[in-house]
Amino acid sequence: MSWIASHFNYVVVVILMMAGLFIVFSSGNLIKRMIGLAMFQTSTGLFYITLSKVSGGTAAITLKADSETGRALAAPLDPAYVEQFGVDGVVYSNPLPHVLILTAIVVGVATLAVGLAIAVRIREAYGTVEADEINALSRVTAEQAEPSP
Amino acid sequence: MLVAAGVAGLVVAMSLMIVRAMIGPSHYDRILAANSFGTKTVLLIALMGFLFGRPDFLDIALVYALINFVTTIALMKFFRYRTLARPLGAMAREAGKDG
Amino acid sequence: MAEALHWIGGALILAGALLSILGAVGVLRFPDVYTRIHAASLTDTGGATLMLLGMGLISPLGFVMLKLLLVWGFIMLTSPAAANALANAAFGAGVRPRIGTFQIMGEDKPGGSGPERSGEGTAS
Amino acid sequence: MSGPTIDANFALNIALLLMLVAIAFAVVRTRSLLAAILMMSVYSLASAAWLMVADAADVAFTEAVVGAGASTVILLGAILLARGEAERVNWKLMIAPGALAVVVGAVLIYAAGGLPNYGDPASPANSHVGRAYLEQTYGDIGAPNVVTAVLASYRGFDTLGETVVIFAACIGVALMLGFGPRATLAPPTEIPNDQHVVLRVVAKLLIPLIALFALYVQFHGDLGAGGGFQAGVIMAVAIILHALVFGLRATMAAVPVRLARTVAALGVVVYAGVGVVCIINGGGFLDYDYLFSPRIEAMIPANLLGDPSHEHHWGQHFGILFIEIGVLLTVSATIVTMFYGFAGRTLETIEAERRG
Repeated sequence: MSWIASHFNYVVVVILMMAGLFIVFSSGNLIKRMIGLAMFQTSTGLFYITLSKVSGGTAAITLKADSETGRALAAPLDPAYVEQFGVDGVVYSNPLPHVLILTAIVVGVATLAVGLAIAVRIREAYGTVEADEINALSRVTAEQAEPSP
Repeated sequence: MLVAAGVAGLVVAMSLMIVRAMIGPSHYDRILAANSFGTKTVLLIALMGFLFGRPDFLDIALVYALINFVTTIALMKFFRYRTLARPLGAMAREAGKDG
Repeated sequence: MAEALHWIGGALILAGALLSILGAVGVLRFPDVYTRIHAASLTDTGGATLMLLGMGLISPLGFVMLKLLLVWGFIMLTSPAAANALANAAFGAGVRPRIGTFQIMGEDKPGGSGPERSGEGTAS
Repeated sequence: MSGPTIDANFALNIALLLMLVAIAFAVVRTRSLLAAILMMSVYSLASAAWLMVADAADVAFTEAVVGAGASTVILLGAILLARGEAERVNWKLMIAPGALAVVVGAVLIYAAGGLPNYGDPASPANSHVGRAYLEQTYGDIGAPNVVTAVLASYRGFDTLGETVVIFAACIGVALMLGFGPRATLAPPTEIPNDQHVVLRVVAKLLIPLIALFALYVQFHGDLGAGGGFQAGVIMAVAIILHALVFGLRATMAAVPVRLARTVAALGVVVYAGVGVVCIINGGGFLDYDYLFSPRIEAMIPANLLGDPSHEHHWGQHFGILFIEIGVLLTVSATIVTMFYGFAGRTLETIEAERRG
């Protein structure tokens, strides 16, 4: 397999991550920024799951030893490969990154909601969710509070 | 073999749906594309179970069929009524009276 | 017997996939929202029925079959309902059909009303 | 290593990733926030399909319910309150972030050359601890779903932390949006009186089915894909569907705001309580082998799960079950509270709260 084929997933992960980063940096809209952060976070998940994939593997829900499904899964694979990397005759993908990303996704939506709640409160206080307008407004209020000498 | 061809066909259909979701032009077109994309994803996940020899993952296809509906309703309601809180349909009138 | 069922199931799956592609082409090429909804919702339910029937033929009996039946039931329930709600909302928001003469209930504008508001279909 | 299934898997992997890239560019390009949110929901669907290709069934499940369901609804609620219009675009301000993204991306892609090939079974990540979990879980715990076993038992302490984080987010959103003076925004004046009979009938049929399915996912979690996180979000989505179709006021009568907040806290208490019971019975915190005292464990019939020959670890079985219930309670109540916070930040909610 050529480099681009075997590392294609990483390239895509980086592209998605940079797309998220670009949205966060370029957009002044706080809600669009949160969308960018969400995309950034998903790309991290993609990266972990890419690392956990084992070719010819199956999801880490173990089958009973010598089951019919297990034999069918191992049939197209090289027996030596299954012997070396399989468990009870079936090759599984690595479950550990799945665990980490599973919880990260749910925590991600929770933190997304907190960020959006802050954006909503900012909208209520300043009347806008555009970062540059908020900056201008808070500068005005600061000058009013402390009149320059 | 035929299952693999079916999967390929679904992927093509999904790509076309993405194009429609991108070009719009109205938001209703986009919702339609998203909803149809979701239905095709349900079928794709179900088929992938058969293609890769683990058909017991149909639960995920099942949950998609349900969630997709909720998302479509939320989007539709948002675009049409600009609220997520009001009831739909005949109850709207009553809510309007005392609310 | 099992071999024959496998082939029939595969053929049904392929037919469903082709129907899905046709629907997607329709969604891409048809001129306005309503015709697109028509294309999408018909081929979604039709394609899903064919594909799930095909999967049912190649699947082992039992729990998998039951789940396929449930998926089918949910798609048949939700997809038309969503299409209906979408068309209803689009019509209520003032998106007018583009093809042919169409008389809108209560209004009597003669002739094709044209794409009055095919842009942002939001109610004011 | 190649073969028909592996090639098909790889081709699907590439196709779905390209789809993700296309959607991501659409999100970057679009100026309308609404279109961006819609594309994010499509993005979630596509990435969940990709997760299935990469064998992450449980993660695909979570991404499906969270990404496509919960987060779309919460984002919609947020732009409703922020009255988010299409954002303004100033091309000059995009040059610096664009250049930064390109440079950082190039560096990262260069660095990715040192990472193992896709699907490498002998990579460091896949050979040590991951493999040990696969080999030992069934003997240690007796649950076929290794992901749930690792999540709830081996890494139970970590998952408790995640649950507390979710609960903290629930408190945060409730504090920011749930109490105090409501939005100064006037609610939309004109609500069109569409009938939507079909929608209401279908929703009435679907809501109990979704709730039932959530319970199936919950209690099936250690046998197949599923668990407390997924079930919690599905349960919350059922409640959200009710609110979308029948109105927030009707939903708040069925699931009051206070109940949702209490249940969110209760879930954490259930989870931590299981850990404390384990300490009382002489084990460590969340060491489920000590969940039952020997006398109670002897009372559990050996054929409870229909397989008397296999040596069962009842403490592990029930420990996972109990903490998953805690997770279910916290996650579902949190998502519902968040939805109430965003969707209900109008005059309606405060009335309902006053009355309740």
